[in-house]
Amino acid sequence: MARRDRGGKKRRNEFLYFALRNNKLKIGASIVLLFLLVAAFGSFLTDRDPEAFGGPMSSPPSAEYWFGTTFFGQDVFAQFIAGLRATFLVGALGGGLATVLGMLIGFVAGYRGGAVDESLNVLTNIVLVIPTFALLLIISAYLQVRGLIMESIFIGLTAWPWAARAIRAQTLSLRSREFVDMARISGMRPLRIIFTEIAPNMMSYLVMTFILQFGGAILIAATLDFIGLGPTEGFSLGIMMQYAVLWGALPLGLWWWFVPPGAAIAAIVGALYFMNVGLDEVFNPKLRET
Amino acid sequence: MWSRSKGVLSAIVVALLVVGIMAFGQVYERTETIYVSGAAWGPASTWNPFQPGSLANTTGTLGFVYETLFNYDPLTNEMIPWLAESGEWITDISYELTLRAGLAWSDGTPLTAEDVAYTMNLGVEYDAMWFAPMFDYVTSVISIGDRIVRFDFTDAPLYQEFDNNLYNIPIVPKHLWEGRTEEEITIGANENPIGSGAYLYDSHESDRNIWIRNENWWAIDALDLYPAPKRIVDIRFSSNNVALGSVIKGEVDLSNNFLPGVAGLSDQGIITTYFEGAPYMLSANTAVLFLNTTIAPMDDAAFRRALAYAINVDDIVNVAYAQLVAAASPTGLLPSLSDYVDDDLVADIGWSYDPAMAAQILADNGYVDVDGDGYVEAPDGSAISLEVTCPSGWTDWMAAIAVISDSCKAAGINVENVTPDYGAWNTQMQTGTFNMTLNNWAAMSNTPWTLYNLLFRHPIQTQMQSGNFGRYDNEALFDLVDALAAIKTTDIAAMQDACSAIQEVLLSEVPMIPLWYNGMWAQYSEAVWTNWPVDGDNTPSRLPTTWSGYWQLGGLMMLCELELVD
Amino acid sequence: MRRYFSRKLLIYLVTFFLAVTVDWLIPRLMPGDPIQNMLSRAALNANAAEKLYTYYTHAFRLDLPVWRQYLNFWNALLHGDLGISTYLFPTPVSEIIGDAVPYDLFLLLPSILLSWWAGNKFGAYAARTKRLDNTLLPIGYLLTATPYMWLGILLAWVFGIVLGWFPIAGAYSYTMSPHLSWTFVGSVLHHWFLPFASLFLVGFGGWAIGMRNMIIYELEADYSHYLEALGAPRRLIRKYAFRNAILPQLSGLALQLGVVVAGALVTEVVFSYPGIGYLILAAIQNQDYFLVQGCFLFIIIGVLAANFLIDVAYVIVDPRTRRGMVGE
Amino acid sequence: MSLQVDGLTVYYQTLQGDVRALENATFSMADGEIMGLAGESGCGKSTLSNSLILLAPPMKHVCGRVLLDGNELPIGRVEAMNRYRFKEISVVPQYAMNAMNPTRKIGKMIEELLRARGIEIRKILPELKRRLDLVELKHNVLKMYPIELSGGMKQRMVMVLSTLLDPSLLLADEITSALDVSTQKAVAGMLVGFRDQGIVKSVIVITHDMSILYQIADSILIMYAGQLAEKADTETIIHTPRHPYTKMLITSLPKVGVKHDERRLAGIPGKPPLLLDPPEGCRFRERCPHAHERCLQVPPFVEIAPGHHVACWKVGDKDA
Repeated sequence: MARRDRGGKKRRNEFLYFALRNNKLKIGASIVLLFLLVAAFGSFLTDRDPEAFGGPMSSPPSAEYWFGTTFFGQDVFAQFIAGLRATFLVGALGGGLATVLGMLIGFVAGYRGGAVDESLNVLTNIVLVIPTFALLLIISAYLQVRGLIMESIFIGLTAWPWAARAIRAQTLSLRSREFVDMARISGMRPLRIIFTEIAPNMMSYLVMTFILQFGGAILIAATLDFIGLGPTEGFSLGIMMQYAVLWGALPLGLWWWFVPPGAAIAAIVGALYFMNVGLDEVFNPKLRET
Repeated sequence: MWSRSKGVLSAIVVALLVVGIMAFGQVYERTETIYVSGAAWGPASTWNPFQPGSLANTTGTLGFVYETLFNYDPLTNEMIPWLAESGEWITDISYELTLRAGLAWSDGTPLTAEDVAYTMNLGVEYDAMWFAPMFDYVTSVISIGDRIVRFDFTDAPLYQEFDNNLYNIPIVPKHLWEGRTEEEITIGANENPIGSGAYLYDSHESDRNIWIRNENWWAIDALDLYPAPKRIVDIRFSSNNVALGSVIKGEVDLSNNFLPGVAGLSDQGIITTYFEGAPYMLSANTAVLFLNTTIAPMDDAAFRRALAYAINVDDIVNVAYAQLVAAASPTGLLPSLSDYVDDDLVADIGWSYDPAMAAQILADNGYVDVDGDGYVEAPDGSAISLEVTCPSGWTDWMAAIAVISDSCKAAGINVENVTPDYGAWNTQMQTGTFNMTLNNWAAMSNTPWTLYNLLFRHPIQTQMQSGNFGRYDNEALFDLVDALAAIKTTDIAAMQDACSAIQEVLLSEVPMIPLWYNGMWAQYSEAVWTNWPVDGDNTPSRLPTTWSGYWQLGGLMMLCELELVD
Repeated sequence: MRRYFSRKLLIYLVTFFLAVTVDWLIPRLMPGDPIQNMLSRAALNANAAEKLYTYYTHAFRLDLPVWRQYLNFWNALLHGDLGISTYLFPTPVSEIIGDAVPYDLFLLLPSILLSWWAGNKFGAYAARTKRLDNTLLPIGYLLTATPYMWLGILLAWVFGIVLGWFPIAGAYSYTMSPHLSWTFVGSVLHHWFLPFASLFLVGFGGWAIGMRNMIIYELEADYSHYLEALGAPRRLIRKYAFRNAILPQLSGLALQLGVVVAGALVTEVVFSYPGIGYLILAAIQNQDYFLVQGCFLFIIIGVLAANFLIDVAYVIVDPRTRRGMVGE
Repeated sequence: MSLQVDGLTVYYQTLQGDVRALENATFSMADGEIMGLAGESGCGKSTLSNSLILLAPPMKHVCGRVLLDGNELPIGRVEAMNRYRFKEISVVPQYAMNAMNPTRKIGKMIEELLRARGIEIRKILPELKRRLDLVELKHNVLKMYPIELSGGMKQRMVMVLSTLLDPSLLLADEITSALDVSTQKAVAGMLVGFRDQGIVKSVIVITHDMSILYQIADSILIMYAGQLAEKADTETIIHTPRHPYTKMLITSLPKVGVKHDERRLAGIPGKPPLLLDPPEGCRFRERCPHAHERCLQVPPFVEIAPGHHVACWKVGDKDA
């Protein structure tokens, strides 16, 4: 055990060492951070109410309205910030939930094995093959007043399978390691073993899973919102695009209405994925650029 | 193996594509074809003229294929003899109608009084016919010879409704319908319809209906009418984008979609609208804010009145609709029925946007902000928090209820705007589980009775399916509406008196609040066709619309007056 | 190998069964009464509505005890009968879907297969070839991260409206009726291109990235090093690496299907392309649960079938599955 | 002289800087010699063997040359080396268990590999079969996929494949570590067999397991922290080692057969220096009981008796 701890510390330092030198990680992280800051402190940049009318109608970006105004003279920037918040919320909640579910199911299946594993596997594969988006559509149609939280939860509930799969595989490989055996021999309870012995040794993996789920959740939410099955109240980047299209922003040439939200999503999710490659290289020396 | 599986798959694709393609088909001659949009909301599925519900998707079944006895011109407010040459009341309870000579179905069979009688009597036979209730006061419809049809009545005919039916009941060919079962007649799809009208069913795709001119149409000789376009392609656009884009490009000649931003385009002369300036569009129907009078505080006339003053209709007109609509008369009647508006009453007890007045009324009636949250509480001190709803995705209305919520809040009344899905909205409305909601289900009509029949639909039932959703219960008023229904449409004075009586209650009790007139959305491209209906002297003034049920209200005449740009 | 397939089949069957059951429940769980909504469109007088109501409930087989309805549903389903649409009454759902399916295949198959193929080729090519890699990575990630509809909107705006090169709605021009002629086929392709492009691009990015990463793993695998040590030329080593990297990509394809379907769905909405996606949305907006049912069912079946095909393909390329040693 | 290495110096490039994994290695091997290469892990034995056959980044050839049968190997140039790999110099890698492409039939793989090297399988097939018999593998393994073989079978298969073209020098890297004792002996025996039958001229056996070397090696080269410590015939190394490190290594040897891979040598206090920036002079200094100021300079690898080289000032002194 003592040895493993030393190994652990060493790994951590090494991680920091390479993390700070990995450009992919740095670039990705800073982009995500940038948007996060905008979402968090955007309200200091504008005090306009995203829903409020009254601005000049359909006016292009200007010093007054950074992202211009909608067809009704609503401030696109204000909407953008509101949408950004919603986006991060969905990502965190939906992605988080999916990751947690994936972990639980993956760990248990991988660690317990046997019948438990079998049945969980079947479950995973089922949810895996079901075109979950179609399912989401229907569920959303069924809930006639929908909220952001609700949306996130449903996304989380449908997005976990592949995470579960991956984590199960990892657990399987770790489970036979000597330190796990030691723990088992020393009579530790399975759950404790999972969380004190196995989980820490695949932290990198879990982190990366979360990042991917985060991005995935954002995309799904945007899609739902765009076709009008998102939250029935409030704003999101997807809803912005929906309105822009509904109100003829394309033929009227109000590009500032539909470009920012999509660009933001693409940038955030892209940056997240990019971060992931970075992390992958950091954790896995084989992949480092030589 | 990739290439192999790819080969197989692409083979399948091609096969399916070929199957999907019919052997016959052609590219349409632009100068023979008019492209219209805005009527259909879904793929065509039924050509049954008795199915008002689904007909919208096959605009033309009613008016093109099947015709009515009369047409009606809302702009001049006159009934125009159509299949009927004339119709007159022989006595107060007996109406005799003479068909034109030389009418014929598109299959060549002559159209006779037999057909008319047959059609009318379907209402006797089948309750599911929308006009069946007419036979509560119609005792019999019989044909006399080839051209005479006589209607006999009980002693209390509802003249208003009857007239309305005269230009709404489509006449179907007896020889083709006789054999059909009840369900075929009432809800059957009636593919490849055979009628008497100016156009024939040609074909349809999921996103278009195509009609072709009936060269043997009886009216070509009889009325010297000849629709200019040989072919009508009625397109269903999924979104405003596409519709707007297509009109701008001149790919679509007439769009009856609600297109935000048209005001600007019209000013720039990129597209043409009926009026050169605001509201650009004719008014089509009245958007009414129904108030659920069964729940406090909306059971209090004073509070309702305050609301009426509080709502900023100008913002709805200028912001939500960008000037494409006009504010409604508090009486709710369309401009085409302005003869029946009692102007003195309106001046006297009518209302318009006036926050101060709203505040005044609230204060006078004990609605004051007790807890200082910026919103008034009810006289009994209980907090007031209401919701105004419209279906999610109905963008213009969503914008409108946002304005309503804003202006109410500004006036100190806590109203949130909420947008449930259509299903939920509809259920709430019919079961009376809403607070305030928008509705505009009264179609353009020859009589104020149509609107008031919607607003004050009675008796109050658990399910209010088509009107009085706020369940405003006032026997006296209901009697007034029934009285109006029983007045001959020729007796204008009597109608006006009846209307004044109704309006007096409406304006003083404010059971619901007429807010604005939804426009007869219409924007034309002058790229190929011209001589569109526009406001002004010696210009064609017709309803420029393709909406289902409006062809006999002037739409068809518009087609006859169109000219090619040379 | 038999075990492999029987296992897969079991999962598919269970999935199908559950899906169908859920599917059957939908309209019954939906608040509000589909028929009521349908009637309310036509502001009818009470007794007419009442009469119609009885017709419809009968037409939609809703006048039976629930368990019977469930059995009938299965029975009908197995006879390819998906009931009647409310919003397109009285058209049978199966007919409506039948009209839409060709468009989906025409859009999906090429975009899925081509993006997969091109993505893999390109990704493999770019891996470990510095300059390309450095450009591929960011672009690829940006593409996969792009929401389908946004790419669609951009393409529609730039190529459809600003430049006016492509139409942005419908499956073929409104100025013609379907027939076999170059003009028509041309028009079909013309309308097909933009939706195809947006599906293709997003997919391409993903596959390229995926393959790139896979290849790098494989090139670092022991067998690659051994070949190097034995002086095998780069070509051979890469060939092996590619062949092995294809496997995860192939199973990846199966996993991605759901996502692609979702993508196709919104893309069709953006371009008003008359496929299932476009249809299911209309169905939902019009509370046509029977149509929703049908579409969902169709998607399920489609995805399951595709999965199965991919499994077969997998067995063909991966010996391990054939030799009964299944790497689940 | 089959193999002659002089002044070979190889570093690993890392973000922290160069790891000086092999410093100025100079030694030679006679034809037919089986040389054991031993030392703690991280002492540079793998670096040495790798740099003989596949000196690819992050490894960096700093200086020194390698002659095989009299002609110099372009070890620094990855592509140029291909001419010699497999034909002149070959390797049985540590990871023999998964050295073969999992998705190719073994025979097919061999065929493709050979064709890539311009050899038609047909010509060599009989010989290949003979070799299979030699290592007691059925011919049908060629029709199998690697996963269908047991660990030992794979090991032998790889040995056959690696030596198929009768290389002059074979590098056997930890070939026994993954096997159970009995198989170890068999495999070790086969190596000798290959040598005796002239399939390979000479062999370098890299291992932790002195007992194996004792069985099969003619000579043993001991390395410490990237430097050569001592080379002599097996008897000498086992019984009369001269280098203090060798002595400790031998005395601290556990019972025959037990391998002590990662484990530090219990008998020797302290641990090897980090090679990122190693101390000046003899790198064993800090752990050496006899260390003195002279050890601040790198001791030369001198031949103190025929075929017996040692890198230690003390030893040098005695004879001086």
